Amino acid sequence: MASENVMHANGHGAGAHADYLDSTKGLWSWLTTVDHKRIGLMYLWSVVFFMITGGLLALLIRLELLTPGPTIMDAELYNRAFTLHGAIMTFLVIIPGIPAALGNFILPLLLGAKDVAFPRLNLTSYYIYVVGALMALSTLILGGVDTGWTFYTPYSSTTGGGVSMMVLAAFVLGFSSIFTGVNFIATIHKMRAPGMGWFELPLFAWGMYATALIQILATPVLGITLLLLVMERVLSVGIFDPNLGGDPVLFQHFFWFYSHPAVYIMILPAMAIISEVIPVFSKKTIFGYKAIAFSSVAIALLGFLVWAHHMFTAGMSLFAGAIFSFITFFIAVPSAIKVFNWIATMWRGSISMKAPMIHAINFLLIFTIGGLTGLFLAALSTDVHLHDTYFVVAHFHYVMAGSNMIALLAGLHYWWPKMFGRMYNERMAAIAAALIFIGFNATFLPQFLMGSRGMPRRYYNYLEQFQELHVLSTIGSWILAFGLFMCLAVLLASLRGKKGVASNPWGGKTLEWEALSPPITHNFEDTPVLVHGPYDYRPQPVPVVVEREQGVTH
Amino acid sequence: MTWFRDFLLGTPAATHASDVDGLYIFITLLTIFFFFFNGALIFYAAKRWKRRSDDEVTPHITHDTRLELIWSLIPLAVVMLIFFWGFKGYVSAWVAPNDAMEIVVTGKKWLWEFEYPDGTRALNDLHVPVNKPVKLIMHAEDVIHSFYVPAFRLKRDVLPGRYTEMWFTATEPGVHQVYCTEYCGKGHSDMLARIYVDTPEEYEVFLREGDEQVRKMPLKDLGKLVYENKGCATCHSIDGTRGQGPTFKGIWGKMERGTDGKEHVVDENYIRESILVPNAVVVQGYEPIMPTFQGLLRERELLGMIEYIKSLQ
Amino acid sequence: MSQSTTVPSQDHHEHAHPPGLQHHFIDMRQQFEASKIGMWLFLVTEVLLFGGLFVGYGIMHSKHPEAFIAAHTHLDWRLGALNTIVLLVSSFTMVMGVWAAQTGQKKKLIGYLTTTFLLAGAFMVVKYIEYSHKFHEGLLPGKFYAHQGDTVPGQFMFFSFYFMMTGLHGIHVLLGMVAIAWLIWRAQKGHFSSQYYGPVDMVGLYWHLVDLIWIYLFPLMYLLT
Amino acid sequence: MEHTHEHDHPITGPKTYMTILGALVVLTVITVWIAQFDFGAANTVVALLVASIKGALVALFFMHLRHDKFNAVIFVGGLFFLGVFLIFSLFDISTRQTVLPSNLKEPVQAFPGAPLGKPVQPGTGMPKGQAPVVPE
Ligand code: HEA
Ligand code: HEA
Ligand code: HEC
Ligand code: CUA
Ligand SMILES: [Cu+2]
Repeated sequence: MASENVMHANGHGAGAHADYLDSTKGLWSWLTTVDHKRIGLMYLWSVVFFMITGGLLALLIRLELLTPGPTIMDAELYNRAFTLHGAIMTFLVIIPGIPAALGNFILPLLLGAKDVAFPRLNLTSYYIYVVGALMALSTLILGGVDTGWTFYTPYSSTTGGGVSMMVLAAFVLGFSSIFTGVNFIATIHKMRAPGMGWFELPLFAWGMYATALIQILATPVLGITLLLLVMERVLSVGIFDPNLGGDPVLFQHFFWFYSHPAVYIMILPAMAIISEVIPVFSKKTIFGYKAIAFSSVAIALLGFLVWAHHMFTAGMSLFAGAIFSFITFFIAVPSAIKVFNWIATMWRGSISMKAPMIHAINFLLIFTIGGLTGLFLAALSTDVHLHDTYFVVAHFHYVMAGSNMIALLAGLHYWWPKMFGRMYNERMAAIAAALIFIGFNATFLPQFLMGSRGMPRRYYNYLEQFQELHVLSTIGSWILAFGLFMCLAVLLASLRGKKGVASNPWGGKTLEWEALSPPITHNFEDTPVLVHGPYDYRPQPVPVVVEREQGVTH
Repeated sequence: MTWFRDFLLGTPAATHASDVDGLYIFITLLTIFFFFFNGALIFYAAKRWKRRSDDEVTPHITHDTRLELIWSLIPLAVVMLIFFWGFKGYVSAWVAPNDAMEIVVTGKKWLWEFEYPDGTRALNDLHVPVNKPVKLIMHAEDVIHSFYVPAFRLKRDVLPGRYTEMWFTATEPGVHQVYCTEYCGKGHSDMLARIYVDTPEEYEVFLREGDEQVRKMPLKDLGKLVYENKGCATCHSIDGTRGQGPTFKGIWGKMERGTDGKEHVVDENYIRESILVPNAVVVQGYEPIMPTFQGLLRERELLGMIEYIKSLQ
Repeated sequence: MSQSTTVPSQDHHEHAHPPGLQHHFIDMRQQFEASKIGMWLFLVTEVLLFGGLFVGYGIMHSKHPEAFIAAHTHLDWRLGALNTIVLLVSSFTMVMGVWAAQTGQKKKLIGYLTTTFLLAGAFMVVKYIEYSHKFHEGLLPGKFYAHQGDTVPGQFMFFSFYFMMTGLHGIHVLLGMVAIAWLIWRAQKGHFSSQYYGPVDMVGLYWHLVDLIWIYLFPLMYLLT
Repeated sequence: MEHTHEHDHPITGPKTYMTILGALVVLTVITVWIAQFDFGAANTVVALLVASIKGALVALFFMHLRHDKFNAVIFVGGLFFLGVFLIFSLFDISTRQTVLPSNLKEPVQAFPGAPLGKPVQPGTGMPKGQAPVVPE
């Protein structure tokens, strides 16, 4: 047996054949674990915690906007609320969400590996995340941050409160993200099961790979940007402050050089999950494997060339605006390819409408709207009208909250039995999914209309004429919240039951379904060797030619 | 289609808006189309090929290059169309015609200040003539703001330390809302202004007598406004301290000795002359640096100034 | 009907588990290559981190060329050149250390590592001299800039960048010294051999990157015209 | 079949390393030497060119990228995106046109004398023909 005479990071080998949840006991064994599955779960619970925190803040924001003028808070509190909401949701929820929580758990299993390439770095990255999260929360005591999550100078370099702390928190969180990215790329390159060539790689791994590329290439620039901002506050270095000869628009270049690619850190993992769920629940080979795989990488790389589409009205030059707009449009093409390939995968399949599939379909519908509304913003003349209105707010909630979060739910429902060895109540899960879909659209569809009619974002107070739409949106947010809490309750309720789900409840063809549910600490009893492609649903799968990859086989 | 446009965007009020609206409606229809198109395909597939038993066999289709090319190239063509359409609108909103009337806009926490070519200033209310190009030259005093007129479909950030420009030709007389759309702190959502698009007749009246605010104001308050807005305050104090020019406090009725050696009593005519022809009499002990305000102050404003100085005893 | 069959992996039975091999890797080579990729990815993040500062420097330089050129005359290019040489030599001794490790020469390895460590220390000493001189003259970043008698305004911005860039670089040198010290300690314990020298190689790469960044800093800061 | 060696490229020896060190030192001297000449706008380019030759030597030999194609791609890729960042940002900044109100004669000079001066407030509403005032 493979694991008999290897050193155990957990200190002993007794639990090697028990599942990873029970192999060792006690809080300490979790806090010091280097098992990617346990780290993944710790990330998952942290992300859920912050999702709820950020979500409750969102509910307060929506409640405040029920009426124009003060409803439940004053302007300063409101500004802090949406800043914290935005910062928590981006830096603490959505960026680590799918890669660090689900990706950590699933990726090594998908590749047939025992762990990620650098398990200790993985744990370090989690603790850096915790430190960053605590720093972000500590701004609550330091007087709050009221800059918006974009920290635009010179407002951010002059306003009071805990701006420096929040900025440093984002800096620290960046390292967590970088380490995850480094780990995933090394893992995908070097830890694949024998026989797994690049085109036998499950598409989830391709998505993670593209995501990791962005994490590595863009995050350091965010780091230095934030450091410069802190320096500006502490030393008045002058780079962003026009009174000292600096250029405030330069900050926006620095910020968006990271933060635009970061939106693809958010959507690529979501797409990665959808690429797994749809073939399994259609019981059919993915349509256009290579197109989907390469489009992920194309989105990641193109994503670096378009950042200034957030700055069309910011006082950029005409030529720069034109170039950035032009390149932005090219990203629509790989996105379109993906959407149509997913639909083609369903075509003539054998479609089973289980909870993960319902979420996946919700994703397809919501992402279509979210993505296409990106075109309004990418086009120069319409963006001039829509920039910094609720249209933008609606656009990014459709892609972030709607697409990413719903894909996370799809993935969570899909892999839940693998992670915990238990099945949730599928009927209730389906009902929750429907509620989420309805609530989501009720919340954010009205915001497109408001924005088109001129309602600016980050507005505490607004004109009477927008109230009806705001009321609609607020009521929608309650339905959405109800659906999400129900969804969480359904999942948690399953944990009270006994373990005992079959190792492959959905009929998946990728390697993680070879492992037990829940998997043992070392994932597989023996190193798996690939014999057919990841989505081969033929009755007699045709064996793939076992490619002898350097460093993988021996 | 106009009801659809008005429902989505509100009625446009500037020449440039039609370009934006056309593109906006095009993409809206595109989005609606693809939402229902994709939705229909998905639901058709889900119904038609619903799983009936667990051992169903599906065809093994890996890809179809022709189909994939179609659904890459069509979106590509569509987005290129959108790009050029958007670019066209952007450029037309970029370069102002040479005869455009120029108004200097200052944004600061949390109000908008407008300065007309004749030097008159106003807070939060801007009067422009209908069907005449107007160019706004904008800058901010503290942080970034953004000047947004939804009815004109226009918006441009207002930056500290630099000027940005925006121009329009208003087509609809009436009042149009202006918002600040770059987050600027506590008063961000109250940093509103209004653009009054005047018919030629209304604009005549405005030019002669100032806006409503000015017309209705008591003379003394108007004087104070002039004092604060026209730069008098940079040289003259109202509390007795000596600046680049003499203070206004207590000068009414006083005798002033000019550099010509003569004494002059500070009365209506003296003040009027000092403002319009400052170098006629230069007060002893001061440099002749006061600029003339000939043509920059309306008659009523001069009267207001006199009243104001009278009140500073 | 599964994606895989499993083969019992026999390598662990065939030969003793090599020292330094972590449990989740199949063999030394996989471990080495994985950590090498990881290291290079990390170096890329370092390049982009410093790169952000270089971009900021470049843009501000292009906006205020006179101020930057006037300010750089306060730096002593001779000290900068000295430090360049010191770092270059330390890079050389480092790579010799890697070579010694590859060829299993423990004594030489320790010797080269120690030399590298000392050269790094020398670099910091020179930096200390430079910094204390600047502090003395009031050539400080941002609002602390207090140098008297400038004719060209705005020189504080050059020093903002000077301190941020050389400061960040200095921190990297210090971290490198810690890493090298750790290598010396492990080498003394006999951890490394021609079979297992990954850590030496990794620290080496890091150290060369620190050198590489300085190669760009030197002309940009000290030799502006 | 098994690899106990971590490396199977030829090991570069001390001789090569010595040569490279020599070259690096010479190039450093050259950097200092050419800094005396004024090539006008090309100054920075020349300095960066020499630095890049040095950098390439370090990367290729000391960091063994010569034998390590894959990691060389990673590294060069990183540099590529850094270049994108620099060039696109500079492009915007160098193509912005200056907008000035016609009643302001002088461009807004936003640079205070160092150390920290009072910020210049552009266009504080002076009548036509007046330069902006620096409020004390
Ligand atoms: C997950 C995150 C995510 C994703 C995936 C996207 C995707 C896209 N975004 Fe979005 N965006 C954000 C998150 C995201 N965005 C955020 C957070 C902001 C605001 C930040 C802030 O200011 O606070 C923002 C803002 C933003 C702006 C700036 C708006 C402004 O402030 O003025 C722009 C402008 O170009 C833009 C464009 C796009 C485009 C073109 C895409 C494309 O990638 C979309 C491509 C997808 C499709 C096109 C749909 C699928 C295709 C089909 C169904 C086929 C049919 C298609 C065609 C015929 C073309 N986004
Ligand atoms: C991931 C990103 C994300 C997500 C998910 C959300 C979710 C929501 N957001 Fe937010 N939002 C942002 C990112 C996000 N937002 C950003 C970046 C900004 C800009 C900030 C700025 O301007 O600086 C913003 C701004 C913003 C505004 C604009 C404020 C303004 O401009 O004045 C509004 C207003 O309606 C809003 C509302 C909401 C609502 C109602 C939700 C709802 O979807 C929330 C629903 C969630 C809950 C009610 C919690 C319940 C959750 C659970 C129980 C967990 C379930 C988990 C499992 C089952 C695993 N958000
Ligand atoms: C650039 C500085 C400057 C500005 C701006 C300025 N003044 Fe003066 N003003 C002076 C100086 C200097 C004097 C004294 C010399 C003189 O009489 O010319 C003066 C004198 C006067 C006097 C005569 C006072 C006396 O004691 O005799 C009046 C009245 C006056 N200014 C009104 C105004 C008004 C009204 C404005 C604004 C609309 C204004 N000034 C703007 C510099 C200025
Ligand atoms: Cu001014 Cu917002
Ligand atoms: Cu973007």
